[in-house]
Amino acid sequence: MTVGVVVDMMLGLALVALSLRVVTGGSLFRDIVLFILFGLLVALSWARLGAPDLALAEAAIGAGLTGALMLMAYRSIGADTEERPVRRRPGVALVVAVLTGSLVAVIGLAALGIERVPDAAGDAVLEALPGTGLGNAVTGVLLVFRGLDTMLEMAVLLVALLGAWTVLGDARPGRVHRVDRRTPLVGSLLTVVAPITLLVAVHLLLAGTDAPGGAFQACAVLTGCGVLMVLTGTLRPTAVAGFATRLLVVAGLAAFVLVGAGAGFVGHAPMTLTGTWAVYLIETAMMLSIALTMTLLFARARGLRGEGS
Amino acid sequence: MAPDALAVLVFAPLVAALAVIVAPPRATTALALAGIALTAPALWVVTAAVLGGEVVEVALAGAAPPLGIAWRADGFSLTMAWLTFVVVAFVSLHALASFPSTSDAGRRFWPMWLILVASVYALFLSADLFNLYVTLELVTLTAVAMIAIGGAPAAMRAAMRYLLLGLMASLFYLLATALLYGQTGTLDLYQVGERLGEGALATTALALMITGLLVKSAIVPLHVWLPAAHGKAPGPVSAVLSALVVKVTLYILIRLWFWAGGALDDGLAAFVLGLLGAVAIVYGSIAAIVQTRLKMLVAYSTVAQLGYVMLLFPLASTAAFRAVTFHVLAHGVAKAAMFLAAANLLAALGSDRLQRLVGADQRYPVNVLAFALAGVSIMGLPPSGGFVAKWMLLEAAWQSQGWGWVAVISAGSLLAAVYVFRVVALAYAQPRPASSVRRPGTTPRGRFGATSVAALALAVLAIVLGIASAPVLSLIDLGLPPGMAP
Amino acid sequence: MNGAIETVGLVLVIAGCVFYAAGTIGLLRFPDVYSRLHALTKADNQGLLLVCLGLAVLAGSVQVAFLLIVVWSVGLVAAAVSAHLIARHARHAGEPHASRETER
Amino acid sequence: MSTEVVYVLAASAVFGAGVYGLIVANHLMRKLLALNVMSSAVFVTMLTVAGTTPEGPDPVAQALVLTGIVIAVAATAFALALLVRLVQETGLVSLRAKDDDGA
Repeated sequence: MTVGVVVDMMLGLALVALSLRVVTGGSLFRDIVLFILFGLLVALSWARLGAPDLALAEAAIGAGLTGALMLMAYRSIGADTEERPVRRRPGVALVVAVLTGSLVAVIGLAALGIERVPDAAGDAVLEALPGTGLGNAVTGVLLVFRGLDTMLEMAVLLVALLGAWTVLGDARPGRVHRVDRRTPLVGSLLTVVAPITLLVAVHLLLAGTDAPGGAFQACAVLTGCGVLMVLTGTLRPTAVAGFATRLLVVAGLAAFVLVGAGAGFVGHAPMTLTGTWAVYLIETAMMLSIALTMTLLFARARGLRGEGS
Repeated sequence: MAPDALAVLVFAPLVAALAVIVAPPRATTALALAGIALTAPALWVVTAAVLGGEVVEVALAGAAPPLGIAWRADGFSLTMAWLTFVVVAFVSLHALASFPSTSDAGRRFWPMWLILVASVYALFLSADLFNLYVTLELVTLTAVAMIAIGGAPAAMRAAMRYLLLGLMASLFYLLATALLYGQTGTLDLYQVGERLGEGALATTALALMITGLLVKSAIVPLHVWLPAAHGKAPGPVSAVLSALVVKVTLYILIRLWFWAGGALDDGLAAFVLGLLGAVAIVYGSIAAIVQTRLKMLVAYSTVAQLGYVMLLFPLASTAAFRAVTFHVLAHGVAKAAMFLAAANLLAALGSDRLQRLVGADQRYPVNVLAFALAGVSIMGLPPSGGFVAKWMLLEAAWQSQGWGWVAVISAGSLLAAVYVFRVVALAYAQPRPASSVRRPGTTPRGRFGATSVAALALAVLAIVLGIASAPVLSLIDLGLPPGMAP
Repeated sequence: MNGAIETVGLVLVIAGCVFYAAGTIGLLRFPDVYSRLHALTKADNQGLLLVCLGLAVLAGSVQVAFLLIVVWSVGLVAAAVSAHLIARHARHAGEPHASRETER
Repeated sequence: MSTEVVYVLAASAVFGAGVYGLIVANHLMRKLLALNVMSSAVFVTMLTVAGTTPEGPDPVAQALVLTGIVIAVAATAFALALLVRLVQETGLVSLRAKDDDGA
């Protein structure tokens, strides 16, 4: 047994312990924080499994964004809604849980033992990748080979925002619990961090074609900046979705649709990206759309306006 | 030509959705109708090609499976696509009146409606396990959001329950997808079918997947979310939920079972699924009979009618496949009509308590007629589409000497007659003199107009489907599972 | 030569881990929010610095060393701001102060 | 014992924990936490059982997981919005409190 496997075991045990704590614990606030920690450990697992793209995405989106959304919702529903104790007879649930858990373990282990299929999709991707001009196989799958999935995923994000707008009803945008800006640190943090995040986001986006990174990791960084700006009051939520907001929210999906459907008109199969320009166009539009969508979902707002305006 | 038409089916509603979001509200009606109408000629082109004997197929981005995703249309998926078009077209007419595009509710409704249409088409064209997961999530999220559109607490509770169960079901499905991919190295359903050997691993993965699909299809005992969700949603949304949204998972289930389910070919699993269907038929019908509210009654009727689809698994014959596919069509059209009529009556009477229906035929004859005609099909009386479906199903059960299934099918029709007649009898009952005075909250709305016409048109179509079943059946024959001959 | 550099790097990393351990013990054992923050921010930042230095020595590349310094300074900024906000919030919320309580 | 085995075992235990939490928890937000925990387990399983190519984990599985993570966040965000509105309207944080057929 190598040192690496020992680290894996500790990580695995921590994951199990944290997940148990998160689903059964008594204090919701603390368990949300523990859930964020859980997400960060999952990100470490991705790194251990050799998937840096996923580690980046998990840390920023899975742990960071989900956690921020959860904490925000927790604040909105108020501390007086602390849950009642769990149901009296968890016996059945325990049996179901143990059964499903062992089921997954048994079939998971069995699946590990199977010899790799010679022409698995993953190998086909590596073979076909040079033809796309991309160096990062994951980006290749996301944008070229399985672009339909990614396009529909953008639709899922759009629907989540439209759905949130629907259940928001006619209510004023949720009151965002803002950080007190009179503290000198927060203001200067923003002036330092905002340009850096922009730089990092663009770097991730461009790097994503050949190295770990891409639109999803970049958008997560931008969203972080957006969330910070909402929290500090630099951006204020509004109740109306202006034209620019609506345009930017659909931009990612629209870019995909235009390129994907347009390919049909010029004699290619639908969803064919006819050049590197298409990759950059779609990735940039996706990054902006996702970042704005997520920031709006965080602020539970239909639009955002600057502090002064 | 035909492969490009497949793209139009998905892209036309999607582009319309994006345009509706960005454009000013007054353009919404035109854009939405254009997006939906454009799919009709596309469907026609694809149908012509399929009737010509080919399977229309396009590898997206030129990457054929296992590398990428392919869209594929055979008789089965095309039948479902036509159901989608018919239901969506008429329900959209209703929604034009119930969700005017300039109202707040309308502005929220139309983009999601169009995305739902696009994702249902995309689902029926796709046979890629992961792509199906994405489209399923899209369908579920839009459906949940549209249930909550009215903002009533009861509707939002129903939406929340549906969402939680739906997400859980998706995870089961996704876990199974992961295992199947690990085993076969492909996500294409047909290739999975070819490569997946028999064995405990394959069986378990498929069982996980089927469990997830059963939850989303609301098959008893996993139906708990359906009645409230379908009963509390706004009229057009209820209609499309019952007519289409629960069918998409059944479609995947049938595809999976008959095209890739070699590992499940042991009779017991099929029998269990059939048994669930039988329980659903009896339980759903009885629950519908005891309801006191019209929309809840219709919702429980859906629980019962979905049970018939499950009988396909134990019967597993060409006759049963034709019957069940036709049943999905007939039920979809009739149930959409029923929900629209019920919603119109609810809007007109201010309540959908069954007692309030007394004498409704005199004030709202069109809607009551629509409900009654749709009821004829749901009960399976001739000459409706429901009759043809149930008759064929009975024949299939008879041929395979499944006497138990025969009994269940007959009992289901009798029980359906009870709940349908209960409503119809009340509506046509002579009102007592006192109640002929218009009650407060009773508005003349819904007497005529687009909403009633949409309900009636769908109901008439449910009847016509029975008279003109031959062309539909010939289309279904072009999508039979491997190993079944017409 | 190589061995010596490796030793230096390892010693730095291990020293960093000791600081981390001290910070964690402080987090668990100290009586109130303020002293816990004190333990976390001071000890952990020192630990991070030592680990980064150790890794930079081990990596033996200027670029990596530079990146590690960037990591450390970003960590420093994050720790400073978050500790400041937590302490400020705790004070406004009237979080008790262990030492004062014992004085009473 | 290899790295993959460790993570498959951990993921299955985490999945079980998620199922348990989903059934037992009263608070809707805790149910959402449980769902998110479950989805992490599914993602880890997905990557590990897909196997590895000469250039690291199966790129298709990586892409699927990435898509899955974003979909999970989107669904969670929508569910939270629905939850907040539900609490504002009814003051309840669980679905068990009363019968759905009422009103």
